[in-house]
Amino acid sequence: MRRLEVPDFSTQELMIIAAAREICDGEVVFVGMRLPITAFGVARLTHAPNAVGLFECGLARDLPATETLYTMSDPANQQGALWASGLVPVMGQLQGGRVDAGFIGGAEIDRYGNINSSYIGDHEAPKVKLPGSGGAADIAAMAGRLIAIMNHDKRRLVDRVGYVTSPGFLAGGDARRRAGLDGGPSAVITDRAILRPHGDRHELHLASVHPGHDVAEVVANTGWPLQRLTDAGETPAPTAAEVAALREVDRDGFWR
Amino acid sequence: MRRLEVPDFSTQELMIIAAAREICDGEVVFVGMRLPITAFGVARLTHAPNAVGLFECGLARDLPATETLYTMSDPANQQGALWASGLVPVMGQLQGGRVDAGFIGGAEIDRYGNINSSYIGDHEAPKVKLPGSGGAADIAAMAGRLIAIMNHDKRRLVDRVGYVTSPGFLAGGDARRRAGLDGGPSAVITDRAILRPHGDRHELHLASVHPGHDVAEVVANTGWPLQRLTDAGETPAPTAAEVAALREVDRDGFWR
Amino acid sequence: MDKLVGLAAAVATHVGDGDSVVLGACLEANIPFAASYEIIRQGRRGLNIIAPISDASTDMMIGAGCVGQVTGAWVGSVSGGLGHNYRRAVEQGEPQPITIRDHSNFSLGMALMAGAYGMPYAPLRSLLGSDILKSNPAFKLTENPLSDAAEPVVLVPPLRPDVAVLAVQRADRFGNAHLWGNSGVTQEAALAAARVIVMADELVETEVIRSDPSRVLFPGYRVAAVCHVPGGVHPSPMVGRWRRDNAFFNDYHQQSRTAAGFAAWLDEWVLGPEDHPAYDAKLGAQREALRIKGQALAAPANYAAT
Amino acid sequence: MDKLVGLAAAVATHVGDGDSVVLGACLEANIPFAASYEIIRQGRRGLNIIAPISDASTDMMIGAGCVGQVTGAWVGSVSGGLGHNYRRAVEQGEPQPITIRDHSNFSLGMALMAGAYGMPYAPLRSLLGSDILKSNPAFKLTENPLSDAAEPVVLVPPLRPDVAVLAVQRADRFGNAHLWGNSGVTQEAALAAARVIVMADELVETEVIRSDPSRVLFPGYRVAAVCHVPGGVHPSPMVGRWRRDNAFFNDYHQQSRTAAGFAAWLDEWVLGPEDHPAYDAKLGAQREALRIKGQALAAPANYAAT
Repeated sequence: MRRLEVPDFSTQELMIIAAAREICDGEVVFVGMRLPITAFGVARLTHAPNAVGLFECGLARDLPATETLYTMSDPANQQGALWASGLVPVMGQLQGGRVDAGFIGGAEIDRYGNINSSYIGDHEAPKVKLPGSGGAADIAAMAGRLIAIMNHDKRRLVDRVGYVTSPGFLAGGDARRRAGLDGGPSAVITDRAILRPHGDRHELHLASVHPGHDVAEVVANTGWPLQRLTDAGETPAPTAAEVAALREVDRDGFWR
Repeated sequence: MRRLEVPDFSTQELMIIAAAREICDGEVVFVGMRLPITAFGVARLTHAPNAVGLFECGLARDLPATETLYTMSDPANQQGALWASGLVPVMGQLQGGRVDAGFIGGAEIDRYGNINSSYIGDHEAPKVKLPGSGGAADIAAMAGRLIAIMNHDKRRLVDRVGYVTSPGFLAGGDARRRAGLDGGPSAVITDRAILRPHGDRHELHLASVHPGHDVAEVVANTGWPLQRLTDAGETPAPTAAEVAALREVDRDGFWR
Repeated sequence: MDKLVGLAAAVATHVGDGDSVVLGACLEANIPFAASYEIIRQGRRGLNIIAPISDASTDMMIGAGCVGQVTGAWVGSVSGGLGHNYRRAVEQGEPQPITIRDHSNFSLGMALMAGAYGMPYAPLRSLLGSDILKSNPAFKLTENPLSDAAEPVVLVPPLRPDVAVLAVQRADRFGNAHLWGNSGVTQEAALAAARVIVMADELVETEVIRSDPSRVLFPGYRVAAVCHVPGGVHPSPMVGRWRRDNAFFNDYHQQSRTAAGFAAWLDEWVLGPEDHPAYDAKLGAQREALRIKGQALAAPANYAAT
Repeated sequence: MDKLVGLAAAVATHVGDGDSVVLGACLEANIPFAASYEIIRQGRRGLNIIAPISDASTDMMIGAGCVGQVTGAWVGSVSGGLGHNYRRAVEQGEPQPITIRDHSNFSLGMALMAGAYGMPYAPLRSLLGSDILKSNPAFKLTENPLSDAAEPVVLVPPLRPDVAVLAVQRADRFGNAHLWGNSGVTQEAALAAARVIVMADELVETEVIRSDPSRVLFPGYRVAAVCHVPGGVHPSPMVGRWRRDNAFFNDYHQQSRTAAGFAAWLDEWVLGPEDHPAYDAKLGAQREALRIKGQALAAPANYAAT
C-alpha cells in the first residue's frame, strides 16, 4: 500500500477519514461495504455517535461489526444489528426520503457526477461488462445526498460516462430535477483529492487536494478541464482522535 | 336457539356443515370469524385435512384454535399458527390469485350476489351506518370463489343493494368480468336454504332447502322472484361424521 | 437517545389537534387503548383516525368528540357488532359530524405500504366493482399502461400519518422493539408515519432487543417516544401477555347503545381514572384474570457470528 | 404432506430447461450453492437467473452454460470484483451469449414484491435518469396520474419466477421454515414463485417451527419440496451456522479468470463430486473451520394463549 510523506496514515486511511467527515450526527446513511463502512465506524466514534447505517440486504446497524466484513450479509454484520429485515423495507426508506446520505463506488464518474458500473462501450455489445448497479442506482437516485469513492485517474474520472448506472446531475444544470430527482452528489472522495459540485451547473470542482499531492497532478489525472473552488486548499490531515478511532475500527490493520 | 324438527342438530350447525362442504381438500381459504372458522375446522376433520385458513390480520393456520375465538387476532388463534405475518403479505395472496375461496357475511345481499356492509340509504346521508368492509370487499373481489353467509329474510336478501361493498356479479351477466374481476359468488348459505348463481346471468337461484323448511317459505322470504335450479332438493342432513367433527371443534357448544 | 416518557407527556408532545393518527395497526390485537384513553382525556379534537379495524377504540374516540375523520375499513365492536357512536356521528351528527374515507383492509394496508416505501401510489386490483370507489374520492380508476388488453387498475394514494401509536410486547428506552404474533399493518404504519410512539408492555435492556434483530419490525431511530404501559392494550389481547377482555367489550357495546350510556361509560372508565395506573387499579382482579400465565416459548435461534 | 426429497430429485422435478429461477434471494448470505451445483450437474440449459446480487453463483452457472438470461442487479464476486464468466458470456459469447435484463436492487425487489402480491406493476421513483431504463425494455416511464404537477414514475412489471430455491436455517418436512438475519427478497420470492424449493440447514420437527410463527417468512403450503442439505450454502455465510469462506471465493475468482481455469475449477468442485455430501467431504476440515460454534441466542418470546 502506497504511503504518503506524512507517515502517520495511509492514503486509504485519509480517504476513510475524509469520508467519515461527510457523515453528520444522527443521520441515516447507506454505507455499503469496504471503505465507507469503516468510515461510518470512525464517524460514530468521533463526531456522529448517533448515526445509523443501512444495508440493502436488509440490515440497520449502529455499532461497528466485531470483525472485518467481506460482505454486508456476513454474520458479524447481523449479530447485534438494530433491524434485520428485507431489501424492500430497507431500500424503501430511500424512496420514502428517509435516508440522509449514501456512499457508492463505480468504474467511472463524469464531470456531473454520473457513475457507470454497468458497461464500458455500447451496452448491446460492450467492451467490458461490469457487475452492474446492485443498489448503487437506487442510492444515487434517492439518498438525500451522495458521496462517491473513486480512484483518481483519467480512465475513471471522464468527461461523460458512456452509460449512466447511477445518476448524478445528468447533463448538469437542472437536468436532474427535470428527471424527477432530488438530492445528488455532494462529494467525490478520491485517492488524490475531494471534488464537489459547484454552482448552477453542478459541475464537479476541486475542493481540496490531499496532503502529498498537488493541483497540477490532480488536474492532469482528471478527464475534463477541472476547475477549482475559490476556497480550495489542502484536505485537512487526520486528527489524532480520528486516527485513534480508525485504528479502533480497523482492528486488523486492513487499511493501513 | 331455534331447534329443527330433526333433533340432532341446530340450524346453525347445519349452516356450519353446509359451509364446511364448500371447502375442498388442499384449498387455501379466507375463513374469517364466527361460523366460517368453525366450518373450516369441520372440513379439516372430515373431507379436507389439508385445507389452510388465512386471516387478514396476518395469520395462516391449519389446526383449529384450542379455545373459542372472539376475534381472529385472539392469542388462541396465534399460538401454533403456520405463519404470523402482516395484513399485506396475507391479503396479497388474494390479489395474487393464490386464494381458492373466501367466506364473508354482510347486512344485505342481492340477486346477483352483491353484498352491502357499509351504508343503508344514501351513503352521504345514510339511514344506518354499518361497520364497513373490513376485508370483505377484498375477499369478494379476489378470492377464487366466494361463499356468503346470511340470515334469510326480505330485508337482507334484496333485489339490488343500495351500496356494493363487496362485488358479486354486479348487474349480472358479464358485468363482473367487464369490471376486471374473476371469481365471484359460488354459494349463499342462509338459515333456510342454499342459493347458487345460475347460467349466463349469474342470478342467485335456489339450490337446496334446509330440512324443516320449504320452498314457499324460502321464496316468501327472498326479496326478488327466486327461481329454482332444476335439481334443487333438500340440503343433505349432516352425517354422523360431520356432526361428530363439529362437536369436536365446537367444544363449548357455542353453536348448539 | 433515551426516549422513555410517560404516556401523558408523549400524547401531549406528539399528538396534536387535527393530526392523522394510526391507532390499532394490529387489527383486533395490541390496540393501544391506554393511548386512546389518554388522547380523550387531553381533549384532542379533529383527529383523522387511521386503522383497518379498530375494534371499539375508534368508536370511543368518536363518541368522546375527538374525531373529525375516519380513514378505515371497519368501525364497530368486533365481538359486538355495530359501532353505536359511529352510527350516531354519521346518522345524526352527534356529538359531531365526521368525514369517512372508506377503505377495504387491503387498500388501507397498501396505502400505508405506499407511504412507508415512498411509492407515488399503490396499484390495486381490489375495489373494482365496489362502491368504495364512489364514496372515497381519493381512489382513481385507471388502465394498466403495461397491458395490451384493457385491464382496470385502482390507484390508491399513499398514507403518511402524522403519528402512529404502536403497542409491542417489549421495547428498550431507545425505541428498539419486539412484536410477535400477527402484525397487521404495524410495519407499514411505523415506516410511513412522521412520528412513532411505542407503547411497550415490558421495558427491557437494549441487549434483549439486539439479541434478535429479525423480531424488530421497524428501526428504533424512527421512534419519537417510548412509553412503558403494562397492560395498556386492555381490553384487547396481546399474545403471550394478555387475553381479550370479552366481557369488557360486551359491556361497552351495551352501554354505548345510547349517548347517555356512553357518557356514563366514559366517565367511569376514561375520564374518571386519571391515568393508566388508575384504570388498571380499577380493573383490579379482572385484569389479573386476563394475564396469560402459561409459557409457550419460541424455539431458540442462534445469531452467533463466530 | 411430506415434501422431503433429495436435492437431485428436487432439481430434477422442479427446475426445467428455460425456467426462471431465483437463486440467492438473501443477497450475499444463504445462497443455495448446493442447488446451483446440482443444476449444473444436471445440465439445465437456458435458465433465466433472478437474483439482486448472487455473489459467485450466477457467474458459475453462466460459465457452465446453464444460463440464457440474467434478471438481476449485480453479477460478480462480492469480495473479488468482476465476474469473469459473466464478462466472457457478454463480451465474447463464451460459452454462449446471454441476455441481460438490467435492474437495480430496489427495482428487482419491487418487481418480486409486485409478483408476490399480485400487483399489476410496481410504481418506482428510482431509475429515473438511469440508463437502466434504456437497456431494459421492460420498464415504462409514465407520469403520476394522481399528481397535478408533472411527476415521472417508472412502472416495473411484476416478476413471477417459475422456481425459487431458498436456503433457511431450519425447516420441517412439510415446508414450514424459519429464517433469521437479513432476508433480502426471500419473502417476496417465495410468495411470487410458482414453485418453492426450501433448502434447510437443519431438519426439525414441525413443533419447532410452529413455536414461532412470526419467524416464518412464507407459509409451508407454498413449498413444493424440502431438501435437508447441511452446509449447502457453502461458501456463502448463514448467521448462527456458517461463516463465509472468503478463501474459497477468492480462489474461484482467481481460477475463473480464464475459461480453462474455470473449467478446471468446475471439474474439481462441481462435476467431480457427485453430490453435496461428496463436495462436503472434499472440503473436509476447511468446512468444519467455518462452522459457527458460538451461541448468541435470541431472547425468549412467549406465544402462550392462556
